[in-house]
Amino acid sequence: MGRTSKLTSLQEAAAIVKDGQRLTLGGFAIYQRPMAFARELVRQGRRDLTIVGVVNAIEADLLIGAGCVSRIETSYVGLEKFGLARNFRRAAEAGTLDTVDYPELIAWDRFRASQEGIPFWPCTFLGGSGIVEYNKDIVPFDCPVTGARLWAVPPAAPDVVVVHAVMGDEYGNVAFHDRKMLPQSVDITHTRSCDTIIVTVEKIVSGREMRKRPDLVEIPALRTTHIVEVPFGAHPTSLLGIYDCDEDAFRDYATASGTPETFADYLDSTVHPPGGHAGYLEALGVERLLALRNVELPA
Amino acid sequence: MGRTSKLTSLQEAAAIVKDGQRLTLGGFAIYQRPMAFARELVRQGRRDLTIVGVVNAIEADLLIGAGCVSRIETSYVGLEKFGLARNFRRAAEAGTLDTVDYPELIAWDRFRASQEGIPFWPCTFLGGSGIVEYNKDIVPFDCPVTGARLWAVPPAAPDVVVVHAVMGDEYGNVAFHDRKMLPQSVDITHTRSCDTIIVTVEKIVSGREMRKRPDLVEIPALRTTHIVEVPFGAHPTSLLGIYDCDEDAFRDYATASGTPETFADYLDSTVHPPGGHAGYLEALGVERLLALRNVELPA
Amino acid sequence: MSTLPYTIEELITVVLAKSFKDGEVGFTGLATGGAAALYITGIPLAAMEFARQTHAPNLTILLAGWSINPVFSEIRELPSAEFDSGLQNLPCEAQMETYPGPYAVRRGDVDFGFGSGVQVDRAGNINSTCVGDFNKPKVRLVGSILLPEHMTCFRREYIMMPHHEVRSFVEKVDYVSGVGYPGGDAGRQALGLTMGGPEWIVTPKCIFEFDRAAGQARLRSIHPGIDPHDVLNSTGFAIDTDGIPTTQAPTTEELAILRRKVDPHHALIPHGGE
Amino acid sequence: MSTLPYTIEELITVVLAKSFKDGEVGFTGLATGGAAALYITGIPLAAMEFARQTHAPNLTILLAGWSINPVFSEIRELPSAEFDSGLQNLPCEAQMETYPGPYAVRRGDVDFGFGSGVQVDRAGNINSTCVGDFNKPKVRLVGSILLPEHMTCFRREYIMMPHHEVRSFVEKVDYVSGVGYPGGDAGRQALGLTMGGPEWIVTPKCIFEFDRAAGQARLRSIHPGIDPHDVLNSTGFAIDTDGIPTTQAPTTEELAILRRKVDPHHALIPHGGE
Repeated sequence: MGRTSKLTSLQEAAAIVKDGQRLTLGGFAIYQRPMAFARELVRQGRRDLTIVGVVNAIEADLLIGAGCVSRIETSYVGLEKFGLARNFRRAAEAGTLDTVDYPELIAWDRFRASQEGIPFWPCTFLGGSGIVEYNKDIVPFDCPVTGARLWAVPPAAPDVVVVHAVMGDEYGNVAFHDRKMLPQSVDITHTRSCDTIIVTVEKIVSGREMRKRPDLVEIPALRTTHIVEVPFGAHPTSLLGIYDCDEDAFRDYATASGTPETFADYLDSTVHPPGGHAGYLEALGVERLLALRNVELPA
Repeated sequence: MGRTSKLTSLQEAAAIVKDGQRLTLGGFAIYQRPMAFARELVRQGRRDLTIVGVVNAIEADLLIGAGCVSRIETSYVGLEKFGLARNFRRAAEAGTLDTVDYPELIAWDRFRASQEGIPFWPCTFLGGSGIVEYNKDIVPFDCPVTGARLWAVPPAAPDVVVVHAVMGDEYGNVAFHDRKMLPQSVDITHTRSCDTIIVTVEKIVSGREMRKRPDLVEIPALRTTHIVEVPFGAHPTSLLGIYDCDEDAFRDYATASGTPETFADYLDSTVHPPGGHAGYLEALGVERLLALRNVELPA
Repeated sequence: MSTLPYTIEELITVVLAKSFKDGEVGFTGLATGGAAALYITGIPLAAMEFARQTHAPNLTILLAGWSINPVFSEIRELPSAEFDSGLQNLPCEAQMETYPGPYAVRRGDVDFGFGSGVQVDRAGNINSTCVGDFNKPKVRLVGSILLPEHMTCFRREYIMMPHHEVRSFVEKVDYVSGVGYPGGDAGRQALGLTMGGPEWIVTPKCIFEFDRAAGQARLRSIHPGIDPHDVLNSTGFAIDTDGIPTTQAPTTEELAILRRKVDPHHALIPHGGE
Repeated sequence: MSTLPYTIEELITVVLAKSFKDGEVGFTGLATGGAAALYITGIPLAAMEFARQTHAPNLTILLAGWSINPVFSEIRELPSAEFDSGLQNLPCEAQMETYPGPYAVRRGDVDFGFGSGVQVDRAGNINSTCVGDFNKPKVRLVGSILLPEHMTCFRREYIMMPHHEVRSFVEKVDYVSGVGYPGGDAGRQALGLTMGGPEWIVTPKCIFEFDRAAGQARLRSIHPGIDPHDVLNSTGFAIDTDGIPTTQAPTTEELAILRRKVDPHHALIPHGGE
């Protein structure tokens, strides 16, 4: 008997996510987001998703602007130096999006609670905040040890987690950067908080290649449900050490998100044309993609 | 004004630990224990310590055998392939040592609770165990969210943490292995769980040298209270990539710990002779120490 | 056993292997020294690799809990140290460098593990902590280690007992390091335990399984060549040996796979003459 | 301000710096764009480095929360991206690669931080979440981010407000992203908050401190050249300007240190002509 390959197409992988599910998209702020996957969800017209995140940005704003999202649980939605997340803002102001706020560290700890299989994360410092005034999923209780007022924060409990990484093998072993930053760290936590894990990678390599650095394999095959090869899968966000943020594309996005009309045009011209992700990359063109690459001399 | 050096002698550093305090000695099982520090505590005749640990071995057994310890909170005390921890066993059977048992992962999580400043770690799976039957520091309570029976495990709350590492600078920045194993990981957690951190290192290097790999500095100066240069500070345990376990010395220890009398002789001949740690290394001799070294070609 | 064309370890290895399903995740700690090493590390590793080589190519092995899917052809002897450069340099698919690591124990990532103790009782509780009263022990042992997690967070546990003697198979353990089925499945439920528990008790003489409703160990099979009275006399709680089948012997083909592909360097378990 | 021999940013930088004690740990996030970047990142960094170069050589800087004690001589411009290779390659003493990282926020490792919001109120509450009712906001903003932690886990917080206007200085914020002193120190205690809280509110016009017993902001100093009526008219809650001193101006020597040693490339803040 042979070992099972978990290689999947982007379309099949996106179809795993069902309307109404709790979805976590990897990365942090405007870094290393699984954008190709998010665009595919838009193409497939997913509806009524709950985005569960730590610090969210364009990946959430895109899905909100495309009408895929009815609720978001996070500490931040914005585009950092590219400004406010305007689809998010419009939807929140229009009342079509339920916004459930958490402090940043607690938003992260919710995934640790899911990873550890504990029914809540205990938090000491929420008294007096708008968080506990408006977020009724957080339950106050008295500490069984000290008697002090504490808050039980619910686990993140995503139904599906999707992250974009550098490389993996067909069995679902996925390697991470040796020198990490928080966007890589949060992805690692994300992928341990859920039992349906979809990983898009820049490149599928052989198992033999992966075994050269088993210490860098932070997602072992046992945790991966599907793996998809998606070059430039984080575009227009960056992938540390592989390619930079496409600042022009990001600014185009920010501008387009200014009104519902211009954003509809953006989706029509950028996301919906035939050809899926390959078509998206073709439209960007070789010169532009190559200009974003990071290169260094091989060791 | 100049920056303050945190360089300390082994004697001064050991004097930080007071009788009756809660002490955590780094490393895991028979790996990378701050043995030179433990021996100095024996020389100084410390009494009534509580050892708080995850998986303990020779460092705890030594202090117990020397009469320094009145209580231990951990999941394991043993010498792995070198057998039972016989001083520990004798003291527990004689009733002179309070043994407070925790499951291994929970023993580790107690340090995470201290790191996170939460008053307890919630645990779901202790029902029916001897742990909760005999450990009254663990408080049962009903989950404020699900209503299920849970247990509030107290934080580790050490007064002093001591770890042995490879290198650091005089300000207290301490670098760890790039490729870690659990003994390095637990040390990192230990040093974030307490505000009095003593680090013994094989070698003090310049700040400039340390800045070459800031990503490997897992204990920044802000967390370090004292740093001490102690070559072969983990002997007879190993220091990954630097030197191996001294199996002969370990077996001598195990044999000596067989009776109170032979162990008293061991302390007299091995720990108490004048000259402190330098004398201890001299007695071992150059040939033996060099034979334990790991060497590899510089990159 | 010497009259059989296979060793007792080979017998157990193949029976265990057949109980693993494709895609499962198996956890083995690293015990050292003699029979314990064999039953807690050697046999489990051989069984998991046998399963991978036969019906379960997607089974994941967690060696010493942190070396994931090691390359067996590189193992020349059972590792004797959990955290040294030897095991670190053993080729494998992934390594756990930190706690918490790349698998989520308390989400139920581990399908089965292997544990042991100085005592096991009729309800499947095991004890690695002390003999006698906890507060005034006759013999103090190492402590609970990871057994609480083995018996509640793993989806099932194989209790591996290298010595099948009356003093180890007791009516009630002196200390519950790992919880079995006190009061049966309902009893576990009442204790708040929603997952896991012992599956088998494996000894050199026989294999026990559990009547989970009653919360009692019962014989599943007796190894070839073992007298049922020997099993009765070695077990400190009441069991019934009537009609218990003989443990299924490995086939010639299975032995060939085990000896040639799984453990070609005879590093994991003793093998019979060929 | 143009008649003064220093910029308002230089003034604030030196005043802030003098309030830091040797050995403290200061945290600054990375804001981008104009005045926000200046007040949340540029001024705090300059102030911390000024302190290090003068009275506080043991002060620790947490740049963007994760680059520990960066080498300032290498900073040619304010970083505009938190997690890219540019900041990763900036020489420093230690880096946070993972969460949780090398300092323990919730043990109180951070002595002070710098935060901001669209509104601040008399009690020192700040709001970065929404204007109007949370459930039907007039303007929805980014969310609470790390402000809850800034205002309760850090030992003190400098609220940095780049625009001092009535609409930002309100009687009561529309949403409490970070908690001040509602009901004073006793009120904080009753909320279970045992640590931290706002220290100052720093604006281009003045500095507020807090009457903690009453839980009210009060003026600490008004910047040179600013009319007290301007401060009154810009503040949406009642304050008293009588007898409030002028913010202490930097000395020539302090300006020289700031311009030549702390920020020689003029990367952090605007400088006055020399």
